[in-house]
Amino acid sequence: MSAVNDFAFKIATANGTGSASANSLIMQAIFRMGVPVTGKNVFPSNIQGLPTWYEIRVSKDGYTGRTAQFDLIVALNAATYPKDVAEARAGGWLLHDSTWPLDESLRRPDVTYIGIPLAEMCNAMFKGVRERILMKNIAYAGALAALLGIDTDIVRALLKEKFGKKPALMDSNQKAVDIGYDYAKANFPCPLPIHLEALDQTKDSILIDGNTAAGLGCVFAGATVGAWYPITPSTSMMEAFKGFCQRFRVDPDTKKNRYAIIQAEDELASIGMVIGAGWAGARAFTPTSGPGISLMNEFIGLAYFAEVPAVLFDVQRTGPSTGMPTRTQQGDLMACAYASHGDTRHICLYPGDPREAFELAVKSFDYAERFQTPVFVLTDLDIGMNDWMVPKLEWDDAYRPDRGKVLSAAELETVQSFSRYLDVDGDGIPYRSLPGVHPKGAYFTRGSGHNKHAAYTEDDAEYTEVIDRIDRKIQGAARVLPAPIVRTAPGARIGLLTVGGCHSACIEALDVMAREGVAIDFMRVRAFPFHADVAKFIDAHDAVFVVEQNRDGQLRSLLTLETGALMSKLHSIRYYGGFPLSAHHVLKGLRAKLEKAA
Amino acid sequence: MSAVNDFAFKIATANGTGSASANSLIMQAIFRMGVPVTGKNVFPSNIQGLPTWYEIRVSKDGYTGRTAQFDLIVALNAATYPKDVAEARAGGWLLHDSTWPLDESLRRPDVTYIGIPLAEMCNAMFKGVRERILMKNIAYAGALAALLGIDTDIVRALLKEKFGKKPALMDSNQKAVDIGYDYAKANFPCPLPIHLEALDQTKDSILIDGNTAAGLGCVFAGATVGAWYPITPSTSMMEAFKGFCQRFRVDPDTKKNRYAIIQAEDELASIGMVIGAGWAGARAFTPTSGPGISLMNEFIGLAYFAEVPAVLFDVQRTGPSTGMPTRTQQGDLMACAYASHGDTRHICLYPGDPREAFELAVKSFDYAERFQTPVFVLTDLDIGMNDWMVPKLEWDDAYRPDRGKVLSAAELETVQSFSRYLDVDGDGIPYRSLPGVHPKGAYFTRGSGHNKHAAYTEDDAEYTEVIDRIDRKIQGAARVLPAPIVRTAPGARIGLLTVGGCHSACIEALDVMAREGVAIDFMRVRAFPFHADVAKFIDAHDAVFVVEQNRDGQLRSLLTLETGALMSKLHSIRYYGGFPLSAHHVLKGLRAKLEKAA
Amino acid sequence: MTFIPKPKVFHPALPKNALGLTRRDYEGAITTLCAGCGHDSVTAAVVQAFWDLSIEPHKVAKLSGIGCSSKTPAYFLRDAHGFNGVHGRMPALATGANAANGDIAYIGISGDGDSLSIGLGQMSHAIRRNVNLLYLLENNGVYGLTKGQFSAAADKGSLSKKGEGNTMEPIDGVLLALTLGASFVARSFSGDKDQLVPLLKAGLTHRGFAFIDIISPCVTFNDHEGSTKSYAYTREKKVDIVYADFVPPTHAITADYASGAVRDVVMHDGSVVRLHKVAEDYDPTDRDAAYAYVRELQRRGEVATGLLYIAPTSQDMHEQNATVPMPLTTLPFEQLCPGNAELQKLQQRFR
Amino acid sequence: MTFIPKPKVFHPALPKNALGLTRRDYEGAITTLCAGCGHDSVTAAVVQAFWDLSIEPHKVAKLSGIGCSSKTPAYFLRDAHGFNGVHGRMPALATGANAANGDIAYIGISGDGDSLSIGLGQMSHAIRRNVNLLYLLENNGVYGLTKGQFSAAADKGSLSKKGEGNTMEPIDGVLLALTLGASFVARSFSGDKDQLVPLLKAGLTHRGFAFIDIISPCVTFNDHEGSTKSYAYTREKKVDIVYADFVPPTHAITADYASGAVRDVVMHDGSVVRLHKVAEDYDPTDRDAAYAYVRELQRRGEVATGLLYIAPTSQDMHEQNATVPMPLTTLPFEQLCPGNAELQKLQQRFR
Ligand SMILES: Cc1ncc(C[n+]2csc(CCOP(=O)(O)OP(=O)(O)O)c2C)c(N)n1
Ligand SMILES: Cc1ncc(C[n+]2csc(CCOP(=O)(O)OP(=O)(O)O)c2C)c(N)n1
Ligand code: SF4
Ligand code: SF4
Ligand SMILES: [Mg+2]
Ligand SMILES: [Mg+2]
Repeated sequence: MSAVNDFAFKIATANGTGSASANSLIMQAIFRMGVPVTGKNVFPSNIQGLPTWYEIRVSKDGYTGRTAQFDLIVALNAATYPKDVAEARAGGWLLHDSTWPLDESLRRPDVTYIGIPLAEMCNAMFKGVRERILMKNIAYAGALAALLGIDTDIVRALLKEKFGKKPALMDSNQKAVDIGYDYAKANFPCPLPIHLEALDQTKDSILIDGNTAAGLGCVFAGATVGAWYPITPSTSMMEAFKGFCQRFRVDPDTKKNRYAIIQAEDELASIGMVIGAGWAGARAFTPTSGPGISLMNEFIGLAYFAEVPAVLFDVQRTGPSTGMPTRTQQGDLMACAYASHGDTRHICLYPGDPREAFELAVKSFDYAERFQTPVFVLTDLDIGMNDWMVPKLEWDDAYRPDRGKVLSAAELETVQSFSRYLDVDGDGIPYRSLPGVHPKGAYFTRGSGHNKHAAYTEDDAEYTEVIDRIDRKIQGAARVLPAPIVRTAPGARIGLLTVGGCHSACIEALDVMAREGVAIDFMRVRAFPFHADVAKFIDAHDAVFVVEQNRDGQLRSLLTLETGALMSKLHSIRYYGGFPLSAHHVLKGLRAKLEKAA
Repeated sequence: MSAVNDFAFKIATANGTGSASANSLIMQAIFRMGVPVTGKNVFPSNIQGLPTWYEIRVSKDGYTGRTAQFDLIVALNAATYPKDVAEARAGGWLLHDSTWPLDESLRRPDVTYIGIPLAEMCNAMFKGVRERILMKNIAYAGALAALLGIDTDIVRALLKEKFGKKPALMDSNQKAVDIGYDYAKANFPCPLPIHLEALDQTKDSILIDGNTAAGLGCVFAGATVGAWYPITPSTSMMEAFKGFCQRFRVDPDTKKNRYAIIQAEDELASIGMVIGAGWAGARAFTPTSGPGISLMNEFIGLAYFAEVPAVLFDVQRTGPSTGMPTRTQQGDLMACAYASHGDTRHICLYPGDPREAFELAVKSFDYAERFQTPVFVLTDLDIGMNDWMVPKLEWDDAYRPDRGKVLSAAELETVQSFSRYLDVDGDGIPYRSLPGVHPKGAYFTRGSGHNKHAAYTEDDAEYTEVIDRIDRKIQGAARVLPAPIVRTAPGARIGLLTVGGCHSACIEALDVMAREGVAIDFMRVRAFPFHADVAKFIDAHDAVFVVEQNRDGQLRSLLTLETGALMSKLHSIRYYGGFPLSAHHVLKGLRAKLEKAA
Repeated sequence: MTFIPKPKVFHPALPKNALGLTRRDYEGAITTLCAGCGHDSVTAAVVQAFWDLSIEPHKVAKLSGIGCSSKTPAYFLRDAHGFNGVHGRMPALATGANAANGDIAYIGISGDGDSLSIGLGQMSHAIRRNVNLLYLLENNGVYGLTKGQFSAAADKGSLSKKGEGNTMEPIDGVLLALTLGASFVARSFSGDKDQLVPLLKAGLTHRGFAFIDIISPCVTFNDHEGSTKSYAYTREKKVDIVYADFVPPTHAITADYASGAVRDVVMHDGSVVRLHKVAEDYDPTDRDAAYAYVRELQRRGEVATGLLYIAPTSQDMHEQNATVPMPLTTLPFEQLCPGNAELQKLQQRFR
Repeated sequence: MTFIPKPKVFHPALPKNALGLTRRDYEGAITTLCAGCGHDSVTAAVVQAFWDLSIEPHKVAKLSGIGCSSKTPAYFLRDAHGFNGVHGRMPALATGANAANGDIAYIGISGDGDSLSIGLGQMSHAIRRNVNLLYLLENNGVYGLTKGQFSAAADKGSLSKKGEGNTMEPIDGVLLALTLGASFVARSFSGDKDQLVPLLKAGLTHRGFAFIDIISPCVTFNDHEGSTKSYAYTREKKVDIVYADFVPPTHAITADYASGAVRDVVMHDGSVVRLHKVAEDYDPTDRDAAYAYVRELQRRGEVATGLLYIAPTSQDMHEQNATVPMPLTTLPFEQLCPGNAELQKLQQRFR
């Protein structure tokens, strides 16, 4: 880091002050310059006035993981000055609002201070408390444009796109940008050694967050019923779904909606609605987070045992309990895989970035209907709410939903008898019928003991037959679910296994290790139950590092239980403090373990 | 089996017809003859009119496991004749009501039929539909007394104890017994080859079910708040607690109650009440079953993270979902051990019989308060609702509750500052304070991120410090929790590991194996996280059979995850059809695995 | 419950409805409830109502929670899909199913434990959404299936079988539904089929949430003296406020009753619910008057029954959500998926 | 929130209550809510009420669910134990705590999302049990903390910040509480401290569940035009029905008001709630009249406020359960454990 197109900076403000628009303006401008960029928003669980940070990493090599080292700190929140000043790397820069003098104790000899009188300039230029606060935050964007060499034409164009229809707003924003820009230009050597130069590396990419992408995936998959209860960090997924539906799913003639979104009274209700809709034949889903999953436990068991399709998105946050709602974690891997009392095992999908969130959102409905069971899509706050640079989304217009074994009226008409839970094809997957279609399709769905004909039973053999078949069915899904992503290093005897959004930090760490001469193979699992390749990967290596973001090594537990691997072969590297994983954590873990082994 | 004081019989009736009293009359009479006896009630999930079986096993060797083979079937329910007739062993007997002719198809050449015109005799003797039905069922008890050589004096004494104050009832019951008895005596060779002879093996024992024993344990432990929502098979536990409280906990002067039982509106509320009461300083508990555990998931995580004592009894039934509410299973081992989203791990206790249910009920409160965390006591329908013969309960009057680290007003007065979540003693267990005691004890309990001073935090280091300490705390409990029960066989290279009520069937099976020359060591775990001896036991054996009553080998999973044992060393023997485990299942499993190995 | 077509015994004598079906065609499995259980009478009334209305059995979805009452959907309409969900959560299942496919009739069956304790939130919010669903609360004042604990519907002072008195205020489904703005609120008694069947028919025809609280005694655990949900007590205290007839759209309405005592409410499909007002001046379209009247009778220890309130106008969940008129389940994929061209266009936004 | 005794700055000027404490002693941490949030005004009123009543701060337990409103217990009574539970489930925590120790004052704080959506069942059943708890529903018509979705308290037709209209009937906490037989029901407005403080004091003194619905605008998400929970709308539509004074037991009651307009309600501890009836003929001890009156005003688009109903007699949970008068937490073990002799005697039953 710390060079052209390879550095990181962090902006410290308070939430609810308009800094969010300034930050995304900067991000987007860099992206349009063709330079790979990622942003991580670190925000509090409240609405207004508490410390918020936005971290922007520029990486010509395309590393998207969080970095733990910042070349430049934009310290605009006096409440966090000490912390922020401490976080600048030695030799780095600190931009602050010089309207007020900076306390001497905050001066570091190894950091260059860039004081810009943002408030003073904005107070002179703008009227009204609210506008002054907002514009102060736009002004620092202008200063950064000068300091980092951001293309001002792009900034202007972005403002135009955003405020094109509101010339007054356009005007004051542009003014604010300009005063920041001009002041920096006039008073500091611009650009700094860390700066941008246009590249051509982003034209096939987009900047998108996982909740938006997953919501879009639900639209493309043909999901028609979405039930939800608001919970951070999943809320924006339903908002995205709604927005896309309003764009794509309103009958042009009648203005009627080809979708139903129900804000439920709680998560027990939202999952119930999804199961009811799935039973009736719709593709239905609910986005939630950990506490919601806990509340859904009873209903999840019903859907598993009664074999009703349902899709659940768990945008994980830091647990347990309410935990830290605005921090990320991968803490629900076990809770989802074996959710509900009694013997259960659920299909889980683990997108690694927003693009995969889109793709696996689509697939989740195929799996839910094909296997007639709840399917969990586990992302997390980092994937769900942060903007990631990913290749543009593609859609195959030949795609048709896999509705699984649903009997049509015509088919029902011809069958001699219909037994809902009979393993006709030997794959553990029975045939189902939908209400209202045909009298021959009628059966009684229940979470109580039932036999293969869907009749109530308390008979051990009949019960066991059904529950064993369900187990076969879910185990069989492993063959169909997305295979793991693998990157091999020539001659590697050790492997690294990870899940979800950890890959960016892992790949970066593995590159460092490779440069140091340590070859490590990489695998990222994308689904549970695990693909056969996962066990093979573990077998093929002398040691496997399991990297994940939870305290208890939940991926490692799942791997142990489901691949039969010896636990002691699986070396756990965990970070679970709530920030997105960074290569630094992975390297630290790898080095510690490798040293110990040596 | 099939000899004096060593046989089994099964009584098939419909529920709600009074057969329950007849069956317990028979059980108790045999018990009072000094002969070891166990009863298993197999009843439907409805109130009246559906098939019910009562299985009585007499075993001079004291085997209490369910048997799968019946010497005598008392077939009084025409609806289940075919099934019942098929279940008599070759050479066995079948008692039926000869008021109506038995269909020829129900005749087996290898079974001796004992027809007694129960209905006819009772219709002649009694008036009124209800009385006739009830007395018919008492009459078969009389017939059995004759056929099996049950001491009629004891029967008379029992009726007297029960109906002493209602002479009319006493009289008709005695009459019904007599007609059954007399008819059998007059028409069949009495007693049958399978019969009873008085012994002296029960005088230090009692016949008790686990729910009664656990309810009693809560009284003795000093629990004052019980919150619950009715659910089979846990309901009778709160009924027992209530009954004992009415006997032992009413202030003799004021008639006021020294306990509070709250029938909650659902399980989310009942666990909330328990946590609220525990927070306020009471010993509080809730009995429930699988669906209740699922619903409690969110609150369980709160109690874990906020460190509030709570005791949950999970009387397990067949899952998943509603499953078979009147059938037994050990299906919630995983669901309890890791209940709730996020990283959690909970103390679980696994009583093996009603006596242990009493003892561990008491201990559960000590652990909950000592470790400031939810504690699960997992029994099941078999332990909870069936009458087991166990040694009499003993109570040490020197026992005083372990309230853990609770600061009194005097202590708080002297401390300079109180930090709720500080690891003062290095054991991971912080000090707590109760509301209303002292201003210095005030702190804010929350399930959101908090630091060791109980202040809200979103800081990774502060959060991590707390969550790591909690992990140490729970892991540390393993040293204190009840050690496993072990029975060694000289020279054994293989071991059998089990949990809960499986031991009776396992011990019986191991005795058979021993007679066949196969020495197998036995261990029954009684708590999670596991005692260090558990890992040692696994290490010390070439192979370990894990016997449990669920589909997915949940105990085996827990052992794998928590002892680091190689899964392939743990050979799973499972029965999960809903009946109590029998030695037959264990033997079948052992033989199959041993053969395969050979 | 697999469909193995029974050889249909032909009963030429049995009357047929407009679809040519007999009452038998609307039956289900044989009940496993206690002999005399009120819930079985409700089942019989349900069979009658569907038959009367000539609704195709397989065009019905029947849902329930857990409890003796919740078992009853197995005992009617064997040709309809049934869903016996989890305790207290039927409303969510019904809401989701209805959102997916509003073209079939929905009947939800619940108990007082299922609805007023564990399910209070879900029932209340389904009322609020005005989900198009006939909701029967088979109210016996106890938890039947778990053997006789008081439910939240138990009246203050009502005695349990063991003789303990209930100390808490009851939750009254009718008052609650009125308070929540339900669009159709009725109360009846399992022992009065004449009153119940027309109410069921009106409820099935109503577009929106039709709530019927049916006092349905539990003979095993709550039919003793001292219980306020026993057959005897209910027979004595029941007061018919409004008596309903149901007139299908095709039938002409003839004025058989003295005007003033009769009021016709026209349903969305043109059928008519004809209300005979037993209590004078009772206006079943006045929510507040209904509430006050029910309370007044309660204070006298009486139980008001009949179609107590019907909203003159109300929008069901689909109307509120402005969903397309056909079931969402029938929309072709092309109408749901925007396709790649749109996707590419959209992505300008993310650059 | 560790207790590190702050050097108490001595403000000789600050008035003291009977315990010699100033209002400062009843404060808590600094709020993190938005500037102008209604909830902060409620917090200020709570501080005032406790101070006025001279309740020892550490003899209070303050509980809440999850939401902006539910954060507020951190902002008052720093010397009291606080419990910020899980979303919608504060009533169960409070019920259990109260069962264990009824000797301290309980205040529960909730939001309209917390109480009327996810927590509807728990709140309703706590009302039914008449748990001795002052329950504040800080009602802003939206989910503040999750950024502005409609709550179940949103009025039909009320507009969201984005301009969407709410289509569903609101759940009105006051009407619900009355229907459930709550023993104390009030409504107020965060902007009217004069009305609110006496209500809080009356509620704290009431033995049983004291429900106060407090309209408490969300300046960030629901204070715009078209919202029926904004400051402006509430100020315009608020109608004071009953205005309460709180007279502690030690103060003599002097008749300052014209008789007829004033009514005194004597609490269990001898204190008096003096009600000034703004609306003539309003009888705050008549549950049905209260309901009817609130509805009547609603139909006129007005919001009735004040102490709308107080049950002349009612038994709280402890009285209903006949628990001993001292906290269960204080009973010596000897009074709880029967001992071995009793155990051996008992076991005859199992032979
Ligand atoms: C989550 C859960 N908790 C508890 C139960 C046990 N349970 C089954 S039915 C029932 C009560 C039924 O009462 P009600 O709804 O009044 O029906 P009734 O049997 O009286 O008709 C209960 C508590 C359950 N099935 N699920
Ligand atoms: C189980 C669960 N679901 C969802 C959430 C997310 N959540 C936090 S606060 C809140 C709503 C708060 O609304 P309200 O109670 O009205 O409080 P306000 O913020 O408006 O004061 C929600 C849905 C949660 N914390 N827990
Ligand atoms: S227990 Fe009661 S409710 Fe249940 S079937 Fe029997 S009579 Fe009906
Ligand atoms: S978002 Fe609304 S409710 Fe929350 S603190 Fe801000 S103003 Fe108050
Ligand atoms: Mg009931
Ligand atoms: Mg709110």
